[in-house]
Amino acid sequence: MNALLLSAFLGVIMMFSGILLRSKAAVRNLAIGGLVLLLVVNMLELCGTVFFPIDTKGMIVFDNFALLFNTIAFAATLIYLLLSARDMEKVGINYAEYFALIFFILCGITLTSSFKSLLILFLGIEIISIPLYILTGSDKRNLKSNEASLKYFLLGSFSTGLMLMGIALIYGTSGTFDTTSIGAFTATAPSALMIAGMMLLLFSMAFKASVAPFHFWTPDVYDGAPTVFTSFMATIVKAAVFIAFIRLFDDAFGFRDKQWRLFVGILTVATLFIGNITAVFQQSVKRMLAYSSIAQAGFMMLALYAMNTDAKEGLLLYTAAYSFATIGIFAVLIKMKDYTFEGFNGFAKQQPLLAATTTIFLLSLAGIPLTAGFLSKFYMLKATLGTGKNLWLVIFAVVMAAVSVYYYFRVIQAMYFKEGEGQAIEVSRPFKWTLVILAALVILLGIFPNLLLQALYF
Amino acid sequence: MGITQILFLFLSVVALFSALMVITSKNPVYSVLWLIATFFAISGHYILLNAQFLAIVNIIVYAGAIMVLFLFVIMLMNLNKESEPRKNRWLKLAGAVAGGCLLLVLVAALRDTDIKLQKALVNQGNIGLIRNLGKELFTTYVVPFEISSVLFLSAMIGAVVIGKKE
Amino acid sequence: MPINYYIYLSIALFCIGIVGVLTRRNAIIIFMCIELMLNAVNLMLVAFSKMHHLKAAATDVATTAGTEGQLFVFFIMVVAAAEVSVGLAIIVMMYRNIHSVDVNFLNRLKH
Amino acid sequence: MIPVLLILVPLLAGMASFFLKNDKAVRSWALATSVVTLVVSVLGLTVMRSTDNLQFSCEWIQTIGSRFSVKLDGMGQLLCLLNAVAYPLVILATWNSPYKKPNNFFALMLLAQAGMMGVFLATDALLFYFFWELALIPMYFLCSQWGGNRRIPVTFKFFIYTFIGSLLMLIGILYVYANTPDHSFSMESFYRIPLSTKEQYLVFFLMFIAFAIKMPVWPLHTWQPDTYEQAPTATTMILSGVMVKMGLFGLLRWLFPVVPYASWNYGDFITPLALAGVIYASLIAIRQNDLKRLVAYSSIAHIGLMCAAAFSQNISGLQGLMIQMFNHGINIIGLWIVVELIERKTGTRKISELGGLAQKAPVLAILLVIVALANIALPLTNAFPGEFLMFNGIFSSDSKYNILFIVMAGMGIILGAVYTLNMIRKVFYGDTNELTVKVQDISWNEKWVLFVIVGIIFFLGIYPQCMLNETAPFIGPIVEKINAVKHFFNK
Amino acid sequence: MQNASHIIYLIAVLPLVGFLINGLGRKQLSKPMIGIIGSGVILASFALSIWVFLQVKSGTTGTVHYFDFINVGDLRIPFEFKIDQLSALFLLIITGVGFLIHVYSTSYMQEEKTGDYGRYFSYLNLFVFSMLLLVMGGNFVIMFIGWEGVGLCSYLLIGYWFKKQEYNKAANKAFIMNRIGDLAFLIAIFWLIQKLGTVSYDQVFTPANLAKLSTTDITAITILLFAGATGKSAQIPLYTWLPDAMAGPTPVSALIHAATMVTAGIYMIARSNLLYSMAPLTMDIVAYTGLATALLAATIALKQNDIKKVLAYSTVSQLGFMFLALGCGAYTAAVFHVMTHAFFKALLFLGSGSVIHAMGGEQDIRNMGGLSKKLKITFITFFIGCIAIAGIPPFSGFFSKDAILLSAFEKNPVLYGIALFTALLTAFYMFRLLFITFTGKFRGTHEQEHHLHESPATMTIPLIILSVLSVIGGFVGIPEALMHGGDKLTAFLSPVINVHEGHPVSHSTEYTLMGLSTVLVAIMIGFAWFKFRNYQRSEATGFGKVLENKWYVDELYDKVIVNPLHQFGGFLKNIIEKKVIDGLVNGTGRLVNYGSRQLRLLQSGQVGNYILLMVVSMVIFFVIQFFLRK
Repeated sequence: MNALLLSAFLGVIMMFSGILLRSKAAVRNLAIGGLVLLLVVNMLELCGTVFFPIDTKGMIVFDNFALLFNTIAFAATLIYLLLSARDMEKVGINYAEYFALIFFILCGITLTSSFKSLLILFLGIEIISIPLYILTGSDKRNLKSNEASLKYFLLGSFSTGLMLMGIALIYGTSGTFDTTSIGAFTATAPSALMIAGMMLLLFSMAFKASVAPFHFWTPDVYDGAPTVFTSFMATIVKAAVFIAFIRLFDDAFGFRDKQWRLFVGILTVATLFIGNITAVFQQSVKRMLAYSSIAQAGFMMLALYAMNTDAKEGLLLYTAAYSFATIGIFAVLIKMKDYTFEGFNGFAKQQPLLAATTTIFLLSLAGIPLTAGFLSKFYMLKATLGTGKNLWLVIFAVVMAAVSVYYYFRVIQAMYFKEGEGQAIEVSRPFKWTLVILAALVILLGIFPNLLLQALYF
Repeated sequence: MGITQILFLFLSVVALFSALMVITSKNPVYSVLWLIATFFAISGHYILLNAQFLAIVNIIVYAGAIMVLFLFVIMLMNLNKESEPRKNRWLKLAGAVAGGCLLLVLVAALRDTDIKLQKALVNQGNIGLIRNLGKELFTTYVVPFEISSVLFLSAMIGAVVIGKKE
Repeated sequence: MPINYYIYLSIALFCIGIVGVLTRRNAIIIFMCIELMLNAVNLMLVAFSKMHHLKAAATDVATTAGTEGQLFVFFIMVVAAAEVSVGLAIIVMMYRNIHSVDVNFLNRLKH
Repeated sequence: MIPVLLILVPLLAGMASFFLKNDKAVRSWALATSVVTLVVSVLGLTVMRSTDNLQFSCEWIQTIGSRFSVKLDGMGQLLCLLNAVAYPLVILATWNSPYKKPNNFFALMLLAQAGMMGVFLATDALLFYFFWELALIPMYFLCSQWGGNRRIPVTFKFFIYTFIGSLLMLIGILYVYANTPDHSFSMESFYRIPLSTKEQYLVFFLMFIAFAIKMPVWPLHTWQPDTYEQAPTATTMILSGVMVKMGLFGLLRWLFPVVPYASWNYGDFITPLALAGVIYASLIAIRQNDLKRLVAYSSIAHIGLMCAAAFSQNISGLQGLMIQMFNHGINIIGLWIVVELIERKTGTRKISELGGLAQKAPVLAILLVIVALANIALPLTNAFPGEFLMFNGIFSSDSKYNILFIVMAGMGIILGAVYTLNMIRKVFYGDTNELTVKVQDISWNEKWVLFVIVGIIFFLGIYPQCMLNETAPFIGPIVEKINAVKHFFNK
Repeated sequence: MQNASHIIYLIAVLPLVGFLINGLGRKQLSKPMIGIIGSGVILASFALSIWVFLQVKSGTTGTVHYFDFINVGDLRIPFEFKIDQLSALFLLIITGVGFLIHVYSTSYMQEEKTGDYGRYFSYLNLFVFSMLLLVMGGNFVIMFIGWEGVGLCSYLLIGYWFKKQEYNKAANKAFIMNRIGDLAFLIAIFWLIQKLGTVSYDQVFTPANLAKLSTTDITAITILLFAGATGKSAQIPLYTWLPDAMAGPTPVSALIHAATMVTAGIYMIARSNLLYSMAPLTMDIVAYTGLATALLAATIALKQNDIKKVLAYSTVSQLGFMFLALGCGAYTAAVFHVMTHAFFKALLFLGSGSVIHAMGGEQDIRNMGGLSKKLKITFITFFIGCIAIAGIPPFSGFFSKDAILLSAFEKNPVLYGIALFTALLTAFYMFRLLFITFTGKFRGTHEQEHHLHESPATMTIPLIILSVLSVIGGFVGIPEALMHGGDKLTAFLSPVINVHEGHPVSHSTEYTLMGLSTVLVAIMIGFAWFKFRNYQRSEATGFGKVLENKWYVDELYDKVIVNPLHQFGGFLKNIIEKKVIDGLVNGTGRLVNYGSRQLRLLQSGQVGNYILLMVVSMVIFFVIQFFLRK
């Protein structure tokens, strides 16, 4: 609750800060300060101190799961701002507004992570999406940016339509929007209407989470959007959507898993396959990362497939690991002039420290042990096997993980082993240290995941 | 059959027909007008279902505001029949077939649900009235209502960010 | 009025909307078709709300069951309005740059 | 405490040496560390043998029941020792070979050592997997940073290949874990779990593939010759000397006891593969003109024999395997050192371009001959007892085809003699040519390294019992378990 | 004999010490020093052997157990020495003859550089060491160790002049051929272990254990052992390495052929005679193989012109005789022949060495002739050797060969016939050699001619000693027929070797046989004298050419075994490895790349297509959900 109100409030503040504050640095610091505040407040709530006890008529419930995820999301955003806030200046003139939008998105994230009513889910998703349409198009002179935002907008609102249809059908059978009571209802009476609604919801959520075959927007949008914002939406937003996804299906359709598990399985396989295989041949690192985000989504889908406690824990860990690593890589990528793989040749000579950290992030994404990426994938596999008799799915996932190594390591090879003078990029000392800390965090989570997960068991 | 049935059928036919016209008419301006017609028909349904509030809002917001906005944009770009881009035939066909299939599948799936015998209460029942809705909205649904303000804020900023000249 | 009629009607409208999205290239028209889909949903929601109201009213006359459905419609309209404002802005921006609203021109980003 | 030290010393030292700048300093530092490690492992073998010294365990990831538990038992002992012995030798032997960025090179080497130590020590499946990869990653970087000119694709193939394998193994581990009653990764609960026949087959293949790729067993071996050829020799020594033993070790510790029935049942399926590999590799080695590749293929042949011995699953075979793992490590390192020296002195690895070295470098020649003879298991060299026992094991295994197996394996030793002696003949005997004429004999460090190796060769060749006593108590249980299962399923 | 255990090992260890000293100090020590050390250690162990022999003779035999070599599960292989009549006898032969050869070598190898000189003697010592290990070993594994050891040493010594690649090739050939045999031996050992769980003679050769073995076991084991023996003792089919082994220095040939290596096979079979006596089938195989080898080698020897080659083939042939004897169950006869053969063959080789020495490295007898005038001692001793090998009474060869022929006759007169024929051939080619070399007129170059000289004493004295031995060596085994209790050897060996019970032939027959063989041999010698008295070189033609080319056996082996393997290796290397297996691996990678290239076309960039695909997949899912799955 704290976070919800504060984030909306901060959004408003940032909106005006553009007018009140002259220097961009001031705006940036304000935003960062606000975010720290947000993080603190949210953690306080996690520890049990709620500032504004508001009765939401059970539409929003901030349980540990939600709060823990919010913490992760805020933390990731904080790191993101620390690393890349400066680079937003390059995008356009409306510097303060970007921050405002980001805060609004965070507000939406708090909603999607804690909804108990389809209405809130709907609002949350929209609050996330609409600012994203804008951020995607914020580089107005750039045709790619425009194209990306229009594509995103059209496809996005189409999927919204699907979602609403689904909600309507569900409402038709159950007569309520409250997920828990829907769950209770589905437990007793399955009906074609309900199932159709459920599947429409599945599709629309799959779209938002860029799960194949509803993923088509992802590469284009991530590629077209200004890299700063790609970093944001590829990590934190996607994570939030997944939390919403698993929350929805756990609460509302937990009992009807026979009806959806098969399809989730198909979606998972398709996502893993398309994401990984397509990424192999990419020439631009940015686009490769877009596809890799699809591939990672495929792994997160495993959590949905398994739908047990392991899966939830794992998903939290996964979101953290994935967001941290990807943000790190993007932060370096943003500094680059040339986004192609060749652009990275000889990078290690140019910037040994950045190269080292980037390597750690890539290893984490590839799921190499001692990094958070491994343990999160490990959790996914464990959860999936825990539900029994789906070994082939797991094996497939694992083979695809091996494929993913191929394209992640292309970057490493370029940085370390390929000859090249490397692009001359200037980075500030704080930036470097933030990266190092982030890398350390990734490794720490990779060795002691409990640091994160035990928060669930207060 | 009674007046309500007749009205229902009439409105449905109008809605469907004008909806079809929306997607078939070459000239975008006509499409807009047909869409407005569709909305009117739908509002008619609302009235038939005794949901006056929504009927009004629908007319005002959709037919009134949104569609006019559309109309403005289209005229601003002065799009017309000539400038209207054409999809090639096969893609059109594919699209139509796909949509048709979806329709068939859904209808076939929902043909006999457990609620097929139930009826929607027509032209009575007062939940659709402003008094009731307003009460609900500002008591139970106040939180979502406030939240939607965030939505509008962001939309506003968006419009500014996108629209403002650099 | 049997609920099935409403279901069929709104599904039909919904699918017409989808067909429109699939068959047109004009971004604005596509967007309009999406609005059409939303309206189909609205209609269905209202019908359902009345249905539930009727069901509830059988036991308790003063019930307000079904209100939530209509309020949901209200929220959908709200969101739709917001979307329209942003969407049209984007489309206009697009038009400024390439002087067209043809989505087939959106093909710089692929593969 | 010993096992923790064995892991920590190289790990921390490795981390530290990233930051050393001066070349000599780095080398000395690495050497010192490896010597310390050696001392520790020797201590573990000799004076500090009390169990509380030899094992350590603490909470790690409670939520999924995985503990950080390591133990230095007879099975790991020899390999830890090998690992600890190998490093000083390698570092000394390559003392003069130049590396750019030596600090990174030795840092990664030490990290790899830590990883391998962990593999040999871990008694927790998840931990085992961690170290398994920790050993792999530095190797990848070593090979593709300091290797030959085809290094990048070759090493990458090596990495992907082994990585797929280990991922499958991970699934196997998870599968077993999912069936453990107390949901723990500990070795004990893994050993206790009774899986159905079908599950055993499943797990067997999931895990065996990983080990087979690591060893490597024919036909999963193609990454190996290229990698050995391209990798810097120091790395190759570690790879072939120590790392491939991880696969065999995995068989003994994580496969046979966990899925005894499948392991026993697939013996007749795996053994022919392994032995076919022996003949195959030997025949190819005969035709090799590149010294490194020749040694690589000979290594494949030896590993094939070891794998077959492992699947004989009787005391003799497994005991032979245990000591042979150690001995093969020593011998192959010796061979690599010689190859390295030849290449450094003459600038070529092409056998056809060499000749007459024996006149120019008699010491080198003698040492090579000894190592080579050890490599073909001549009596009174260390390899003989091992191979003797392994052959005996293969022959007395309860397979129907043991005669066939023994003959195939025997082909191996004959062909082994052929290519080894031909190599000696072409490289060292005959008359010198313009390449070899200017060669002078080896320097003190190389000489001493080789002397140490030769010393080990003869000592263990004459008195192998000292090692056999170490491993005996840990081989027995495995065999008993398999026999028990065997009889249970037979009746 | 526990009391002796503390010095028994010295017999073996002394040569080892010599090896180490000479090997490590070969740069520092002077030549005489090296020679003294090298020969000295052998002399010492010879003395010890005599002492041991006396001990044994006085009836104290036994096994000395030092430490556990391998002790795994219920398999225990101790490091133990067994001292009994058989090993004692062999000890004498090995160390004795070995010593003489060492002495001989000291001056024969004079020209070598000091380092090589030291290397040479260290090898010789090592050779003796392994051979001693072989005969003293108390179980089959220790025997195997020595067994491979001698193989190694022969490899080292044959390739002693390692600059010449064909010598090295010969060395490799020797080693690999031996390896093939060794494998069979090894398998036999495993078989024993599997059946009996032990390899110690004392436990294997007990009635209880022997009873455990089924007929198949015994036949298999014995055949495998014999296969091992064929490798080491140069029998068909693995004999081809021995003639090539001439590449080594002549004393080495003497050592390999006379005293040590080749007799290992005989020793092994004699050692396990109990097993063989239980396997009639194997006995036949052994007998026939031996006979065939004897005949084949003899025929080849007829046409050889290299002095050492002739002797080499004669060795093969003689070994064939020994195996014949073994096959006929006359183990004693075989051992007897080993002994006598050691004497006269060593003599002959050293003699030929002295000839070659005199001729300045010339080995082709066609370039010799009339050497008898210049090299008196050599000629006489060589002549004695020839008589001995030809089997003229009362020279040693006569008795041993007679014993063999007799046993053959007892087994089967046909065997006897062929054996006799072979013996005649032996006489013929040996005297051909003698006459061509020493009689007639000199056919070499002039500087060779005036360079001719008698060898120094260190070389001639061993010759003389050996010639004496080959004269009197036979008297230890005088047949019963000639002198009651004359066959001391059999009596001596009886505890180890069970006297075979053939149907004994009457003395009269025995006389006839002896007479027959003697007369025929004499005739043969005469014929040879008549034919080669004054020999003119002539090119061999027709069948002679076949013989000169050793029946083309080497070529056959190359064609049938070596080349195909080589080809196959190439095929594996270039086709299977590169194309098939690696092709598959890399193919997978390429497949992924290709799939990627195709799959990304799905990302067409057209919003319409995206939505269409989405809708289609939705339809499909709905269909599956509602209509396909129930």
